[in-house]
Amino acid sequence: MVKLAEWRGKELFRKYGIPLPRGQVARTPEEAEALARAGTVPLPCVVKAQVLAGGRGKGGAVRFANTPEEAKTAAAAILGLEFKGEKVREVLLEEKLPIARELYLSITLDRSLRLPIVISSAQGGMEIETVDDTAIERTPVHPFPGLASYEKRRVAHVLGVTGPVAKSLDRLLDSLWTLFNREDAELVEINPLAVVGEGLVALDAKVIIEDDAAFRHPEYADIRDDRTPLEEIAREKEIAFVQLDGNIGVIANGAGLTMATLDVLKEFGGNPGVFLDLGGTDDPKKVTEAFLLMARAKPRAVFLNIFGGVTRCDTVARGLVEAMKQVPDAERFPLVARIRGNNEKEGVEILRAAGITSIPTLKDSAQAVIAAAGGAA
Amino acid sequence: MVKLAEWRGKELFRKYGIPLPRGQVARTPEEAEALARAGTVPLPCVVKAQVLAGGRGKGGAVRFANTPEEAKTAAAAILGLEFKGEKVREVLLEEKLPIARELYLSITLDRSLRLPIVISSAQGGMEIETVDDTAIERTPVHPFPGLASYEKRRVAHVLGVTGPVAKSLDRLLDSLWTLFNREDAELVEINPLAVVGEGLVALDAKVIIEDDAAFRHPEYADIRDDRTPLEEIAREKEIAFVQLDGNIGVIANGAGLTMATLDVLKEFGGNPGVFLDLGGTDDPKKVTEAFLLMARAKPRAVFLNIFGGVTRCDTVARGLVEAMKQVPDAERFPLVARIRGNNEKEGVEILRAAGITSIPTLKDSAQAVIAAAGGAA
Amino acid sequence: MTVLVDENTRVLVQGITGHQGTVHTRQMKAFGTRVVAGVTPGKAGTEVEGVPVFDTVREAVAATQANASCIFVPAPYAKDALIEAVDAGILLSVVVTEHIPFHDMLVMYHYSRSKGGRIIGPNCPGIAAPGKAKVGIIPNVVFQPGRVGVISRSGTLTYEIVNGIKERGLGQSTCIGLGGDPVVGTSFVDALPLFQGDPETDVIVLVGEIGGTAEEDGAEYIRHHVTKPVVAYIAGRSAPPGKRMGHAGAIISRGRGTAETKLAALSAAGAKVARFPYEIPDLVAEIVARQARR
Amino acid sequence: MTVLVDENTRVLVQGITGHQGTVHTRQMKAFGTRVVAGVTPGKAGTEVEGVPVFDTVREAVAATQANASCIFVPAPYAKDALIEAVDAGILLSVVVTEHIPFHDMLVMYHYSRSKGGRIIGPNCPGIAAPGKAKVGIIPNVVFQPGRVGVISRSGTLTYEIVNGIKERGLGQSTCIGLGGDPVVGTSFVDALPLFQGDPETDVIVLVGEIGGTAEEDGAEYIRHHVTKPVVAYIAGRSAPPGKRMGHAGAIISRGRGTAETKLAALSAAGAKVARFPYEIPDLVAEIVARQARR
Repeated sequence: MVKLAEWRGKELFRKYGIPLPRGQVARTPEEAEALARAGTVPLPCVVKAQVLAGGRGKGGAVRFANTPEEAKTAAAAILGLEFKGEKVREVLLEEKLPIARELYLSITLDRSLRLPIVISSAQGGMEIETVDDTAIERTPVHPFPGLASYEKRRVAHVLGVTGPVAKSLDRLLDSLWTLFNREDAELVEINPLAVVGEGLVALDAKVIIEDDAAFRHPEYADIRDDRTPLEEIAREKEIAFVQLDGNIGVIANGAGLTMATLDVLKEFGGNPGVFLDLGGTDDPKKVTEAFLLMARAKPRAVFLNIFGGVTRCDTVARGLVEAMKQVPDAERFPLVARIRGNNEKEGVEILRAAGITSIPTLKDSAQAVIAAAGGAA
Repeated sequence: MVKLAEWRGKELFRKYGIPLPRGQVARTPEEAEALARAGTVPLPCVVKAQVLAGGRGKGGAVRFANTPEEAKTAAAAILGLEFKGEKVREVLLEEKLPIARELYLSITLDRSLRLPIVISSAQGGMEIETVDDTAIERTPVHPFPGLASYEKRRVAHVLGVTGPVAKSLDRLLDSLWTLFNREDAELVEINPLAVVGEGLVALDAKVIIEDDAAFRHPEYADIRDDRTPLEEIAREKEIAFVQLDGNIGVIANGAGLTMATLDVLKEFGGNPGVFLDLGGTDDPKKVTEAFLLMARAKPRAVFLNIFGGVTRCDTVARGLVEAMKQVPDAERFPLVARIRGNNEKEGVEILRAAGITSIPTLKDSAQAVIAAAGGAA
Repeated sequence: MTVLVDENTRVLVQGITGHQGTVHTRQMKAFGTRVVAGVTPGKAGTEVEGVPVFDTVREAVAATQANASCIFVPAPYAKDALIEAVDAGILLSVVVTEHIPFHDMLVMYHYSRSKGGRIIGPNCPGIAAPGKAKVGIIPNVVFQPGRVGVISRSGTLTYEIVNGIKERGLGQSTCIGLGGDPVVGTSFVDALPLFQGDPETDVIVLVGEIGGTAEEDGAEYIRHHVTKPVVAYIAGRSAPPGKRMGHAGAIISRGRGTAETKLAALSAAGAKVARFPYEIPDLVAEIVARQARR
Repeated sequence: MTVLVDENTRVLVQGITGHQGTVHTRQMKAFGTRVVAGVTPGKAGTEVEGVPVFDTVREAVAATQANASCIFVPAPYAKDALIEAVDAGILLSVVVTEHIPFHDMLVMYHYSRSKGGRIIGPNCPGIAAPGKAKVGIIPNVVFQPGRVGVISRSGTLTYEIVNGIKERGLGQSTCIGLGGDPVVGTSFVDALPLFQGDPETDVIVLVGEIGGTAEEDGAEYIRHHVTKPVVAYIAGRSAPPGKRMGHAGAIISRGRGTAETKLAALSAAGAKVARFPYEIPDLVAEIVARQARR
């Protein structure tokens, strides 16, 4: 999933006509000062760390400035931060507006209804999970007719806005709906959405674009998620690879089987450290690459759990044997294998020839790998 | 219905990215010459009368020019024309392109299917009615998913285009589909759609916007249909009013009843000259206005055929009596009335008091008005 | 239920506080219809003709179990009103509003249909079953209960014809005015099976107009599926050709759509064809007399 | 038909000339499925695994009366392929393709549904009824005919579990792999009634995963409507919380969506809950043995 930083989300908002405070991004304290001095960002202004994590206000990642010098100081303080593991590389400076009320508004997907859903609450400005459920309205929207006026009236009612503010909301909802669809968003969220005078202004912007729609959005190709270097390499090779805290590497095929394997390991006291989902690959080269990647994560032991369906057991075995030859000494690890299903016999034979025994049951093989990694925790 | 002149349709085409020849409108021969001389319109060029009627080619309303002088001469010849009752006020000058093939493409509504329909034929450049039915493909498109790729492939197949021309068609169809929907078109037609090199170019443009969508399209408010001056006044007053060749004026309420009245008159040898549909009006002032308008069309006799439903007979009668007082002597006409339905008794009584007898049956009243107009033809 | 509405129809009026909405709420009630709710945003809590008004259709349905809607809201807002009705689970909507852009109606029709709903109209007089219920604006005075079913594309002409049937001493089972717009929610082909299957209808009167091919499509349906006698009339035989929808329109109708093609198709399908509206009651009466002899 | 497919299912393969399309056409045929046609634009007239290839679904259906489609076309074109299938009157489509944007799938789902169609998937292994037909990619070897119905959100894990049931000496009536995408055409709630109503199914196995609330919704359905015994397993108990869909996602799931809430809901609904996949065959066997004694 592609999470856009606030300033980038706001660029999209601007494109779709959603009203914003006047503001600009700065990457150095000097830049921040210059923006304030030139009036590009009117004073007093807010200086906000451009990180993806929430809770910036409490975390000291949002500051205020009344003068260009204060803008510089604030930017300098924030640009040095490492906020919840994220290094702050940009700050967003925005005019401070006279806020009458703070509202909450978002559009996301309701999987059960299979419909986009507008979520609204008159209690904006805080994390929506902390708002009482009765104060939150969920308005599903059918994609064929699109957002209907009666649905917009319902949102206006919930937000308690009338007159010109309601008119502003009407336009804003149309914009947000269009953005949600055209940009293949998983989530568009405005929190807080501020009532300022007779209009509405989006004080924050949270936009998440769906990964699967990347082919339609080359403009987001440069955005990296919070991945480890190995995870980044895996992504480039199209291997699902996640690093956890434990010491057992798990290679399986299919998300469900991978998760089930982790469940079994945990249950017997094992501690999975990396999991790698081969997916439906049939390509020995891919298998080899996956193994080498696993080796670089330096697990204490590796558990290979494959059920051959589309994937053939012999192909996986061949890739594995090839990979084992290439793993440098420093990265060697004990390996426990369980390969079942399509071409199982051939696969087991290939492994045996390379000195690896395939243990047929999940229970036994899981216990074997836990032992190999130094025993249950 | 709002019919756009070719140049205006092409402005829309440009907005939606449909490829066009380079060209420009001229309103005087001098302007045409200047455009050609400046190279705004490359030479050789085509000079086309901007009228709504078809058959311009055969009618001398399309000419060619190789030099700026020829452009001036051509424009002068065409700007003087009265083409099928329309005065030519503008010519469109366009570069002459090397045409490989001429195709036909349009989108309109299929009432029976209740779907927009893409009509395509490889035999473009002539009136589509003259093309053999087997050479015409009709592709209905559902508005929810919109124009699907497989539908576009079907059109490409029918038009016999492949490779880069098919790619150009793909984009063009998307544009045309978007235009059809966003502009509330009844019809978008490109005939001919020319294959030029490896692309497609719209040589003509016919766009009709739906009247009922006028509230969404103030930009077309200035376009007048081919109405008579009285029809234009009627339109402003929101009275359905059509002038025909005959001498009997018909005032009825509702399109169906109006048509049925004309049918009966014709059947008995009458000759309707104006018909005026009061619609569902309940307002004596409107009735008066309608009568005065009818008087200005100078019918030999007028037949008032009202069935009161939503409309009340007494209201209509009151409006009528009021109107009769206001009609100047020169415009007086004999009147035959038939009013039935809602508040019939009161209406008949009001007419009787004003010296007008209501004849209850359609047959008798129709024959009476024919006699009043001088007898059957 | 016989044809779409009956004593159990609970009508909601969208746009009830407007002039038309109010007038016809009164008329529908006078007809004996159970008008249970009205909707006008911002007018919740008021009453019109003794009918409670709500802000939203959802609230109205929850409070009154309305199961049919009569829509009077102006054209620019009609699409939204229909979507709101459909989303609230109302499966029968009579759209009286005229001048709705057909692009809007395409969305209304296909959305409603995808949810199993039915639209009558737009730009239509609606539906009435004498002695049971009326949803729409057909004048009450033209009806009396009976066994003649009427399906019409016209407005006033329908009233005239229904009235003629009454004056001939016959009554109507149900009368539907389909509306004359380019896209209608219910066409002849959709309405005919309802009357064919209705045990309370003995004869069907079909009133068409020139333009489109709904009558030809209806004739095709009659030929294959309708066993009850049909009396048909087409208005506009003498109308000028008028302004057609460009060349492309002609390509779709493929030479159909004139009074002649319609009358020929209906006649070939076995319908009795009336040349004038006032002939309809006589043709119906003849058929009824013949049915009585059997 | 028992559950969606049987001997009369005539399968069309969209994207048949691709690697996956070709491989699985062979496998489906080997399973005994009547694969009657393939579609790849521009490849009409060729054959794949003895199956004739057409340019369009409409032509394929006209020539072969195909009534189910298996879609392998790449994600950017999958929406179009499904619309083409629906427009050609195909009411059951198994979408194997992965990585289809959910915005596309929303259109696919609602359009298909509006036409009375059903989608299985996307990103799913499909459906198989041993001895009858398979539409999708579940390996043939894991099946044997029997009376256990399997509904699963997983891929490979499903194969493993189905295989385990076979190795325990039991067989399957029908197995559906629903796919794990955010929007699926057929969810547990949609599939459960089919198995409940299927005379050939005695026990239902439900295999879920963390994320979303499909299992909770399924549990709710089981509680009210399913009388057959259900064995349930949820994968992902120990998975890290992972990347959620922002705060708004949490608001929709309202505290549901974890392995715990799913297991609790299923257990409360009366399902036997397996802690490990390999426990499923044992639980099923116990139930079958008990049923046999009755």
